[in-house]
Amino acid sequence: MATVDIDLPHVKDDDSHHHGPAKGLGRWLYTTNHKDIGSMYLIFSLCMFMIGGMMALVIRAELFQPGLQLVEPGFFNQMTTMHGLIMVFGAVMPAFVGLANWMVPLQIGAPDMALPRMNNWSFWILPFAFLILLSSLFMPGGGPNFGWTFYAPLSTTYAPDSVTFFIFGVHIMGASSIMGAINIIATILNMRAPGMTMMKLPLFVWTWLITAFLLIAVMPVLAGVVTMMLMDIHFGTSFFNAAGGGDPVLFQHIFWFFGHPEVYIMILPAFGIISEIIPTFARKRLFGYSSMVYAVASIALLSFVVWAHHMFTVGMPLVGEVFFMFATMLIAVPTGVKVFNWIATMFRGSMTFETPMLFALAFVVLFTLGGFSGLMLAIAPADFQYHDTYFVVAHFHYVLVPGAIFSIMAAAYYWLPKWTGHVLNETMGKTHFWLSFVGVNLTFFPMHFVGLAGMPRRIPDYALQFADFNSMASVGAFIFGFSQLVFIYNVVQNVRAGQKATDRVWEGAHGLEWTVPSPAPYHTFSTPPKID
Amino acid sequence: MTKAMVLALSLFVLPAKADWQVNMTQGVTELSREIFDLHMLIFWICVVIGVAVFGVMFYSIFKHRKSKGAVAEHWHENTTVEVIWTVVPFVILISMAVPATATLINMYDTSEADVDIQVTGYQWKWRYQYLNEDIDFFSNLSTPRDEINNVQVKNSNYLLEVDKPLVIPVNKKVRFLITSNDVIHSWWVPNFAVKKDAIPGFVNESWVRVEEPGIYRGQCTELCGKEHGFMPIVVEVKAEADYARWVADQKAMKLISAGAASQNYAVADLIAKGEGVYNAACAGCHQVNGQGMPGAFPAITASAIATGPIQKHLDIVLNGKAGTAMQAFKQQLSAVDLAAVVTFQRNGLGNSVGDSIQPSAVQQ
Amino acid sequence: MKLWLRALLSTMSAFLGVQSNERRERDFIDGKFPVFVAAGITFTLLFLLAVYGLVQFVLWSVD
Amino acid sequence: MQAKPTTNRLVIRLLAGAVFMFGFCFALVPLYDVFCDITGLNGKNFNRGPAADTRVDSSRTVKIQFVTVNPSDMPWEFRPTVRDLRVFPGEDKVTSFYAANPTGNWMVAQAVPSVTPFEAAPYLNKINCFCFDRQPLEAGSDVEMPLVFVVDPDLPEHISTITLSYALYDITGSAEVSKNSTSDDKGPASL
Repeated sequence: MATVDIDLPHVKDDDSHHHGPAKGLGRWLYTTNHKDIGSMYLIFSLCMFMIGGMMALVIRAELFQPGLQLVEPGFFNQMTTMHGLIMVFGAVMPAFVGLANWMVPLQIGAPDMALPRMNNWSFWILPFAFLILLSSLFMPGGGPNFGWTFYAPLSTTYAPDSVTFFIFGVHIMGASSIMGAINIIATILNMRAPGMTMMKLPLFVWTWLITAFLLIAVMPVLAGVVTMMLMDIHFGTSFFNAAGGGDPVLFQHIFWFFGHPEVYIMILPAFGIISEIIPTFARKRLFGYSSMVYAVASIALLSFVVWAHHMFTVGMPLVGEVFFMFATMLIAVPTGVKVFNWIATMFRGSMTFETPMLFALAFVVLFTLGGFSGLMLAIAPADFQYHDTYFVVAHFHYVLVPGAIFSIMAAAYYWLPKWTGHVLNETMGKTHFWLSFVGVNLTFFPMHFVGLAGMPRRIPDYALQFADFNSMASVGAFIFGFSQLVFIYNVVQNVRAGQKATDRVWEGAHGLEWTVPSPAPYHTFSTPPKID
Repeated sequence: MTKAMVLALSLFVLPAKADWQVNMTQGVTELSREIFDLHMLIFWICVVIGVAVFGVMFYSIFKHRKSKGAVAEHWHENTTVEVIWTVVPFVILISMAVPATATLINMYDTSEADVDIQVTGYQWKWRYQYLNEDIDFFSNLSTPRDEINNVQVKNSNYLLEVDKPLVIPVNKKVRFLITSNDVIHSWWVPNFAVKKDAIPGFVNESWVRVEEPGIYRGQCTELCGKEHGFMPIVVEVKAEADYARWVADQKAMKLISAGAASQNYAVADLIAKGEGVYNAACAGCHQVNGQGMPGAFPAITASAIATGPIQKHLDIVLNGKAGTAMQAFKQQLSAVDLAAVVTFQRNGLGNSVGDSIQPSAVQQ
Repeated sequence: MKLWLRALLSTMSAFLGVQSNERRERDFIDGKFPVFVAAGITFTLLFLLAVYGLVQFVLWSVD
Repeated sequence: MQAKPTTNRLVIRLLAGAVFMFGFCFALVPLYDVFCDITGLNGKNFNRGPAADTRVDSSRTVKIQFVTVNPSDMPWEFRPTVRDLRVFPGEDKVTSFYAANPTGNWMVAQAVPSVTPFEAAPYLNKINCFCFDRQPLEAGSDVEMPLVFVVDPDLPEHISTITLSYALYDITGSAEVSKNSTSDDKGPASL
């Protein structure tokens, strides 16, 4: 994550009469500059990552030993639910939108985003959405306690009164994502510099373009299902209430129709980031650029036909189970194959291992590990033993923490010198990497074992045979949690005082963003760059 | 590689001692062994692919480093290689899909069952109704609250023990009709490889044919509220003769408890018995000390109902209160237990109303 | 008609995740965006029907 | 930075796409009912009224089991009078369900049917069922509610047992149910 200092020094840029950033708070409130908005998204995402992380530590602290020590089961459920919601909608997605805001205009030679005012608005409604969500923790009856997947009827008839705040929070987050997606599509399609044809778009831009289409197709479905919940709770309809002719399984189908494309929304931008970083440090062009672009597009389309592999045990006719098993296994091919592209890029390259490359390599290894456990989960009969156990928790944490989070860390270490003009401290970066690497594996690898041994998900207390691996996971969680402070200290310390960054920053770097001075002037590409 | 990973990898094949169990249970039914074999087959395929892929990667990381003078080459596309590394995983997937489909088809076997049991999920307990016989009982967590709150030492079956386990015959096809009373639960016994969601308003079907008598434990696996982690499943598989004797005992006990309801009990006995019933059925929400939880569950101590007219107190225990978490306990507790717990609530937990109620009065 | 066929072909290869560079350049030069969207959606439906047909065949061949 | 005309056109089209998907989400509800009707997903079955063909297949019998579920806030006593029946496919059968209202006030209930195994759901035709409309019961009174059904003869061979379950829900408070209007009006349309 990037922490850009509040009063960035007045930047000399070519036409100096041009007004620089306004002074004081007004600058951040009224900014329509894609760099400021990108920084705000990234700082917001870092704060949410910390809040979500603290909730994770509460969960792991309770699960350190059998028996209820710290929190009472009702509050424990609120922590698991809020941890999920904040990490998914507050840490990962805004971080990717922040990176897109910063890098897409720089990489396609555009002066700014297509709709700057909407860009400002889609950021500024996010803090209020999460204020609404987090404030429900302090309301009588407590915050949302029905899991981040908020299955009905637990989230409708049996929910605490604060569920309406949860619903409005989700509405606003959805609106912010849709506006962000529209902005990115308009920028990429309409504002490329002359000569920057669609064929030459960097892969980060391609993955974000496809992710934006996914967002526009899927966030309204989330808004729809949450509106149906609102109508069930307050206006006496019964979409999900069996008494009035509704069906709780209908909720699960609609939620996961949104849910599976959503997990692709959280990983495709990571594919883009890794495809930018590995070629730079391997000093070799990305292997099979065309295959990557076509595969990412097909993954986006195919992600709409596999949703029910989250529901193998809900009771489906045999035809349904076999169909979704086959479909899920088939789309694992174009997704998994992308790992080979990265390895082929490294093969016979000339590699150096600065911090961004370390995070990228850890992404390739550990994300693939998560992909393997995902493939095991796709086998429907075996899923009857895995479903809703800690094996599933281990799976999605392996694809999300060493997956999405490590790719965001790699992007921060990789592009921060361009944003701030100062290079982060390399030893602190490596310390942060190795602590995070050990922490992530020590936390989530034992979860495979307790999951296979039979420990269900979302329980505040467990039987004695799961005790040892759980205590190991809790120790790992605290290591991983506190190692993020090393990152924050590194950023805060070196944003201004760090060693000056050259324009190219990394020796193997290609791309339009590196032709701009570091730190990137407040207004770049006012006159479109010439692209050979 | 941290100690945990080295240890885990070495133990991964053999299911190790209980507290270091790293792998899925093989289970006691033909289906659970089939699923275990499927799990291990796909696990080993993933390990082989992983070793191959990461081998190439680490070789490249080690060999093609700038510090060792490697100079980057300029090829960046080779369609034939890409086609190969797409078709090979495709073929591997087919080899996985065939046995998986076969197992899945076996699981959807709709042949005639010998025993039909309706499993109903309640908020935070299971109810078992034998459709062929007239047996119907609730199965509550029996781990004492003191063990959960770390006052007492935890016994070996901590959180996996119930007061009345489900009893089924061995080598017989037992069919479960799984449904729910309030929210979605999920009925899972790892040793049977049976897991089915219990959905309110609808019935799901599952079956098992157990090959070895014994006691098998499982847990609710779908988030269902506050006590989701505290509603275990215990199934006792008995030999044919023992099962028949158990069914006869159940029927006999039903008569005895019917008779017991007509006797009169001393108030002191009612209070003593009532405290046990209170801790099992009511302490989950109203807490052991009767203070309840402000904003969520009302207190019993000095409550208007518990100190008011006894008939209203009995009515709310019998029929519950619509729209709140207070359930109807009429079907869940016997007449004797109901009389005992009402009497206890009126004369214990800081209340001393002084009146009591007999089981026979409860039945009107 | 030729453009439509080429769009279908390259969408099929996209579903495999493999595409050659020169075929991609030709697609981007003379290919029209809505044609590719239509090809993509028809291919997803084809994929759906193909897998459904495969499932019916597998289940039919068993009992 | 005024957006260029093509950008405006593109943004409007994208917004229309988002609104379309929002509508699609609500369209999933009726789509789901149609899908359930075809596949018998979740044991729902909507076919009611006399079955088309009347041939009786007396070569095999199918065991029909009756199961009842009382959701937590439903104090009524509710059970099938007959536990299970052996029927020939194609033969009309009658059975009944006993319901009693022990509470002190007038109540209305709605029964929700569910069939398992799901594969059998499209083959169980309910000619007349108490779940078609609301069931009012005076305080303290009880009633036997009829059910007439027939199993479709082309029920797949491998299905030997069908379980028909009813969950009885208290709808006294929810719908605009008044004391005199319940006798003639129909239950919620979709059931």
